[in-house]
Amino acid sequence: MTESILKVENVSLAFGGVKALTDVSFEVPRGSVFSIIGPNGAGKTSMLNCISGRYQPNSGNVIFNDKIVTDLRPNDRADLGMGRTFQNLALFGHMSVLDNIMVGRHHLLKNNWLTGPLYWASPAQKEELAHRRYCEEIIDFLEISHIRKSVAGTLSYGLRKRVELARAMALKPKLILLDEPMAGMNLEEKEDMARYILDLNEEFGITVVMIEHDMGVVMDISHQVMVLDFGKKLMSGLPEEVMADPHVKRAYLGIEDDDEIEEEAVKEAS
Amino acid sequence: MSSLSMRPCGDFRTSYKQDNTIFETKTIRWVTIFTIIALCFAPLVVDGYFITLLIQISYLGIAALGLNILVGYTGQISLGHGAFFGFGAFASAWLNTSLHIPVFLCIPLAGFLTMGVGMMFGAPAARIKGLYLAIATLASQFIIEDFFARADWFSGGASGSMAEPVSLFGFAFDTDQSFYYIALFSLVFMFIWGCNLMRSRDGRAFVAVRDHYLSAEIMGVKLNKYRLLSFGISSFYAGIGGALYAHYLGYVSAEGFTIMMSIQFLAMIIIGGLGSIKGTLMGVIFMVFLPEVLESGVGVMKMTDWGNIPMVVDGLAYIKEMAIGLVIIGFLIFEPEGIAHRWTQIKNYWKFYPFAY
Amino acid sequence: MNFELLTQLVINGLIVGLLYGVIGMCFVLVYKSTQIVNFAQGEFLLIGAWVCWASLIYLELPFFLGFILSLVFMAGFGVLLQMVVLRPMIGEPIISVIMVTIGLSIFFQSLMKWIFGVSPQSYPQVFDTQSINILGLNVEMAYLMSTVIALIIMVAFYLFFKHSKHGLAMRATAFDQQASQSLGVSVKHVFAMSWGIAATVSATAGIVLGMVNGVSDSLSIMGIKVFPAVILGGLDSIIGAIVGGLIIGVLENVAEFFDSQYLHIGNMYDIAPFYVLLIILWFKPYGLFGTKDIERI
Amino acid sequence: MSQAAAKIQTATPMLSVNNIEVVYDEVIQVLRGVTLDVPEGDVVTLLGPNGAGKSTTLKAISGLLKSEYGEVTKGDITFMGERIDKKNGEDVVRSGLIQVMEGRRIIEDMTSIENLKLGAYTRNDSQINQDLEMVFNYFPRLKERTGLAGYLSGGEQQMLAIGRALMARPKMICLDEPSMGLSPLLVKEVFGIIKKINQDQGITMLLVEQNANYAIRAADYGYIMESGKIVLDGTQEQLLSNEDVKEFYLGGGNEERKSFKNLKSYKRRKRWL
Amino acid sequence: EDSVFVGHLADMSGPTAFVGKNYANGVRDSLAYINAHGGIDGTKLRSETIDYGYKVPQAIAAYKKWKSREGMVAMQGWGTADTEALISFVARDKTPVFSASYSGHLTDPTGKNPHTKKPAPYNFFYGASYSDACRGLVQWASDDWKSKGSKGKPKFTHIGANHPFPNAPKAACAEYAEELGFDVLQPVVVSMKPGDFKAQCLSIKSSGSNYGYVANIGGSVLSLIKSCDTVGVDIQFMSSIWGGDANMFNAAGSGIKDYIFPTMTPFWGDDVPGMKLVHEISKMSDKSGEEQRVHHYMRGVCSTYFMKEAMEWAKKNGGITGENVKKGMYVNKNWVPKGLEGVCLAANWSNEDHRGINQVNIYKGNYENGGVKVEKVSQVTLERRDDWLGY
Ligand SMILES: Nc1ncnc2c1ncn2[C@@H]1O[C@H](COP(=O)(O)OP(=O)(O)OP(=O)(O)O)[C@@H](O)[C@H]1O
Ligand SMILES: Nc1ncnc2c1ncn2[C@@H]1O[C@H](COP(=O)(O)OP(=O)(O)OP(=O)(O)O)[C@@H](O)[C@H]1O
Ligand SMILES: [Mg+2]
Ligand SMILES: [Mg+2]
Repeated sequence: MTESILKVENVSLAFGGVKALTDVSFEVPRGSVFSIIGPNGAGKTSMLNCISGRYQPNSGNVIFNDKIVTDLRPNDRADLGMGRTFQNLALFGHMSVLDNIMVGRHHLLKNNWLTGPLYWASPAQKEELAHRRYCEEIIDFLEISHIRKSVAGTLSYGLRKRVELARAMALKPKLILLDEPMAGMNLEEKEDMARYILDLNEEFGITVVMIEHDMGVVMDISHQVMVLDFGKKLMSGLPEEVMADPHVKRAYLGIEDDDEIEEEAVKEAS
Repeated sequence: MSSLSMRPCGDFRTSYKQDNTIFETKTIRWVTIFTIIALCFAPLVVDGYFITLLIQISYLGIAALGLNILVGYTGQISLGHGAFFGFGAFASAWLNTSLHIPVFLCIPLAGFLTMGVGMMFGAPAARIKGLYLAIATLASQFIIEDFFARADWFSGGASGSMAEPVSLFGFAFDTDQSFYYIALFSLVFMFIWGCNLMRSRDGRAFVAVRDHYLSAEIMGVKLNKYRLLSFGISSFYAGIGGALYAHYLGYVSAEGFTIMMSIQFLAMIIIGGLGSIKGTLMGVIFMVFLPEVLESGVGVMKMTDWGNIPMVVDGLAYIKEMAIGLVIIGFLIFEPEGIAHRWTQIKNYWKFYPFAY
Repeated sequence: MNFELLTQLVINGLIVGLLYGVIGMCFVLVYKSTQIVNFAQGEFLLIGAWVCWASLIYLELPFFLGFILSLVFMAGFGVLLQMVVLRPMIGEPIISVIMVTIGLSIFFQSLMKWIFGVSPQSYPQVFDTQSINILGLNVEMAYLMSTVIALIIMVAFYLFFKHSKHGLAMRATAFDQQASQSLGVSVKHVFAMSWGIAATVSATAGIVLGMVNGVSDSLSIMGIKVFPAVILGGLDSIIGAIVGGLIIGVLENVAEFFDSQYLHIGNMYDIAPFYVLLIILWFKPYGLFGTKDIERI
Repeated sequence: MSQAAAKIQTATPMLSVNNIEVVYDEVIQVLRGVTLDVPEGDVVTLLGPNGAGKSTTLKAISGLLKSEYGEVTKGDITFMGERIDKKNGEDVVRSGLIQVMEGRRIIEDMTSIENLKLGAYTRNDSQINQDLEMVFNYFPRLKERTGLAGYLSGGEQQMLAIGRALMARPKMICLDEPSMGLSPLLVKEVFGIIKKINQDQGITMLLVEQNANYAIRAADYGYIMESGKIVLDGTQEQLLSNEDVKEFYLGGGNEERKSFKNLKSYKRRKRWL
Repeated sequence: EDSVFVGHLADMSGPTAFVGKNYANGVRDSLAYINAHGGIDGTKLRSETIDYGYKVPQAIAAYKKWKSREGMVAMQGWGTADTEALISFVARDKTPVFSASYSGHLTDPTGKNPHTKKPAPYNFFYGASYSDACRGLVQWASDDWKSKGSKGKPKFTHIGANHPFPNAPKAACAEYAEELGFDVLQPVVVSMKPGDFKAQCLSIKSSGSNYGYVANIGGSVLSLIKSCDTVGVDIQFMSSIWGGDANMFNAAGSGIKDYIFPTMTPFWGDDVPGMKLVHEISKMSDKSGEEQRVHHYMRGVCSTYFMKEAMEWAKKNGGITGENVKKGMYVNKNWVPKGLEGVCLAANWSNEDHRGINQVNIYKGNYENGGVKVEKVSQVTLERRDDWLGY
């Protein structure tokens, strides 16, 4: 077993004329928090889509847990232990929060359209309840027990993001991909979210790949940062290294002067 | 789309099992059980006409529930449900007359046969979405209808085919009163099946596919499998409903299963409430009683002065039809989310009473 | 092979297909601006045809006057219908709205029967020569008239959608009503306009059909017959509707050719379009010209 | 233009929301008496945690509740002396108030230019092309992306949404979380542009934001909302110096900025309610 | 008994309303007239007309309602779909049904013919079955061919939708046509709904068919005639019993050229003794007496009057029950209801053979200066062949 849980090799992706990704390679060490940053339209979400199977890269490979998954359907990757959240919320709007999370258990459940409806007369009930129990643990962990039965579509933005995270966790993933988990949150909520991410990383041992624009968060909780710009990998390294890079500062953070960094970083953090 | 979960005070659940029941509250559960028991005694109390309507509600209700699983829960519109209903009817009759399988076995078998056909015609669902799919199912409606008229070996072609009454241990359910129990049992069974389906794994997958198929796939749901499966299950229900219809009438003719029937099924579930099991039943009851109620309305009208104006007398038939159209329109204008939704709102209202919110 | 018959059938297909295209366009128009599949489309044809018939028979107007009058009437009718019935449905689930159009179709179907009876009726003779000969095939004058009208309508539609702000507004409303509203687009006006136009154009088609085949309540079946055409072309493409119409028209006729000459299955004329529809959709899930849904996440 | 911007605030504010209550679906009450004023030419910000009802307030103002089964059940809203709480969304736009909705809501199957032109729907003048240029001046990168708007990246879509609102030449814009999902550079840019638009054109702004730091600094006045009620309001200086705001919205407070890394506590923090 | 109940199913708004309305008026007026003139020897007929719009479930519901609430003794029915659906119910409930569906297999009460799927002991109708009517037309065509001195084998084509009603006589008629020396061509399918049928007309034209049996009704027939007229098809059309009447002719106008159609009653203006009564009956719904009824109306009247006389017999022989009414149908031979002489053809029902009428009058319609003129061209009496019973 190698150290890296996810390896992306020379991935390129183009939509018609738009080159979303050009020859990007990187590795994500097992058990780390890996952040992808970059200006809007740099191809970050496209990168996650390639990893989770929404998009097929035009060339290159995605290797997950030493297995080449480039040609697998997204649902097969979920079976292998890959969970994710989405930039533009993608909850099941008319389902209750609990059911949303239970969908995350889908690939672990055994009952089907014949045994499920027999419910009492088959192992389905027992199984459903056992998994329900697991979901409740996630609900407790993310502190959303009060909205357990609410319809997901009517929740406020921040809560929906949290439910998305819960749903992704229910997959029992080894790797979780988070697309801007803190967008649209205020400081307090960001703090909560950061705590959940750290906990799921440290306590559950889930590797995290995260796209985030909040530099404070990125700096504080990630082990490694990769910068994408115009579909190309600009650099990757420790958070401090990346932040110190003049190109990153100019093209992404919009800081011209060295002295300002500290000051700005503080401000960005909120 | 109420975001509140509302339960009466004092109803605390202490286990997940209690929290996972079909019925929201104990009261509802008991009311349902009581209603079913009461329905068992119906033939003793009400007349044959009413029993016919109840039988109609049963077979149409089963088929409509299937359509609701497809349209309401999985989000794929089908305009071919009437044809699948017909297929079930013919299939059951055919199984019985040519293979001599006992009727009570033919009915579920016809369900599975129809399921196969449904999946065949649902196969494009793997690639086609939304209204394109809806029209593809319209194509299946016409193709199957044509098949009925043509396939003499299967449907008896133009002259139709006969269907024996259901018999079990030598007892023939050939009167309305006895067939009623078959219908009621099937209805209850299929609805419980539906309820359980929707609260277990595959049912959730259907809803997930409907609400957001992209993220459903990423959550591990096999998209194509479920798109197809929901066609299968919906046709299965249609097949069962159709088979009951066949053995009730004793005769199946190719004429009845037109696009109008498909539309009628759609009307039932939309009026009842998409994605609601109890709504399905309400919608079916509504659509079955509507023409009957209007017919009595016509009867009453004939007795008044209005009944003597030639223009009106001549037009009664049309006025009745127009009223059906109008009721559907009016209903949807005032209750676009169906009866089930209004029902929930009324319930919520009383829970908060006398406080408005 | 009987080439003469085949040619005649193909020409016939093209001519009838153009008419399908025109009806299909109305579908597309309503769909493009309101996302509604209009099941009452056939009734629009029917009402148009009856109104024109009545104006010729009862009011004894000259044909072209009656024709224009019917179109004006239908424009008003479309707008009114939208105001009374479809406006309250703005923002409701699409499927409920579709169901409402089904309700409308039931309602108007019966209303027309009540007013005009159930017997088919013929239009008085409009053209001096009822039909002319094209390449050995007799074609009704009314069809030629409809071809001309169809072409004019098509060009007008194209310009409208491409260049007017109302065209933009219609497309925007179809995509996201709330967002369009937030930009000041009056969803009501957009709806009224598209229903008005659709009703008018459908009426044209209805009148042409009435002249050729007579008017009767089952004329409204055309509303369903054009589904394959519309889907084949792509639900949201005007050009697609035309091409789809032509294809279906020719297809029906060619199917009839092979059926009568070789296959002897019967009914291929009616059924073949549906088989072909399924096959084409399999390879082109959005029809020939329809735009793909955006699947971004 | 800048003259207009400098105009002294009139006694009656441009927009005033007076003690409104909003109920969804006839049973779910979200706003419980919200009152706020937006003076002409000002930037006013509305802050608050998720689910407080900020977006709902904006939708109530711009008449967009109806399509979500929401309703203003109590109170009134006046814009430039006119009641607008019973008006339709499109009429509100015509009277000069436009909203940039949460989540951008661009028309994905139209091109960027078409989206912008759609913004000018309510106008009948001939200066639309000129204004297109103006928008491209503010957001140069939009000019390069000529394809379908659905394929734009999140940030680009946000710019498009703001630009589209500008195309209506409004007197006032309500912005719902304009910085959401934008890169730091862009956040800065967007707030810069907002400020610039406000100063150049004198357009009044009501800004709902999570990014309190920027929002308060960009605003003249601010409101803080929790659970459907306004719990605190004040001028920029007042808010910036308020200890609670500092701690819960700006981060830091008196001490050093906390690192996200060390947040291990599960303490429930203070609420105003 | 003070009164008995007769149910009346009608299609006045559905797909067959074009003719359904005329027939229904005939039945309804007759029922009213009978009641107004003493009922069944003093027993009133209660009745209700339900327009079921050709929807089977509604027809069944109506039937059950009448059966359980009104104790219906006999029913006047309508179309193929509902009549077929009710066969087993009415047999079980012993309720005679007088339908306007003339499918051949309804004439076999005992299921003797191998083609009969299910015996229909309680089904009656006034008229020659679809198959018999078509056989009559073919017989005429055969004579016509010979009388014109044409050479070779005449060609015959069945033209109609692929549906139970148009298909009902298809096989039987083709068999007989072959027997008579016709070259039976592939049937041509045209939809029941009107449309542009030029394609089908072109293939009829190219097939060179001489005689075409038009099996559809209403707008569809109209379209067919117009389309074929346009492309210049030279074929002798012969319609089913429902396919030719004044309404259709008025609508088709100049398209009607030597259009052959069968009838089983005379026309409104014909001078026959029984027509006086029909005119009286018509006044039940048309006080002015001005309305000109088409011949479907007369069949409705006949159907009701045969039932009436059977009931009269039943009343004298044990009371008006379904079973007795059925027996009453078998009593008379060469039976013509009183007062309707010359209107209803002489009928013979027996408990083995429900082919009440075996005679077809054949008429020809022609468009002449602004109207359609009809003339009788032949009268065919069909053999009661055993192999034709129920087929
Ligand atoms: N399905 C698609 N079709 C066409 N173009 C696409 C598609 N998906 C993404 N793009 C284009 O690829 C580029 C990268 O998009 P992507 O969404 O990956 O950016 P991003 O880095 O996530 O930006 P943001 O931070 O704004 O979310 C953009 O220019 C976008 O327009
Ligand atoms: N259409 C709706 N139906 C029912 N409840 C709704 C609806 N829209 C919003 N709500 C509820 O109203 C409350 C306030 O929602 P709103 O979107 O206004 O919050 P917000 O302050 O904008 O939050 P965020 O910062 O997360 O965007 C939430 O609790 C939400 O669940
Ligand atoms: Mg992104
Ligand atoms: Mg919000």
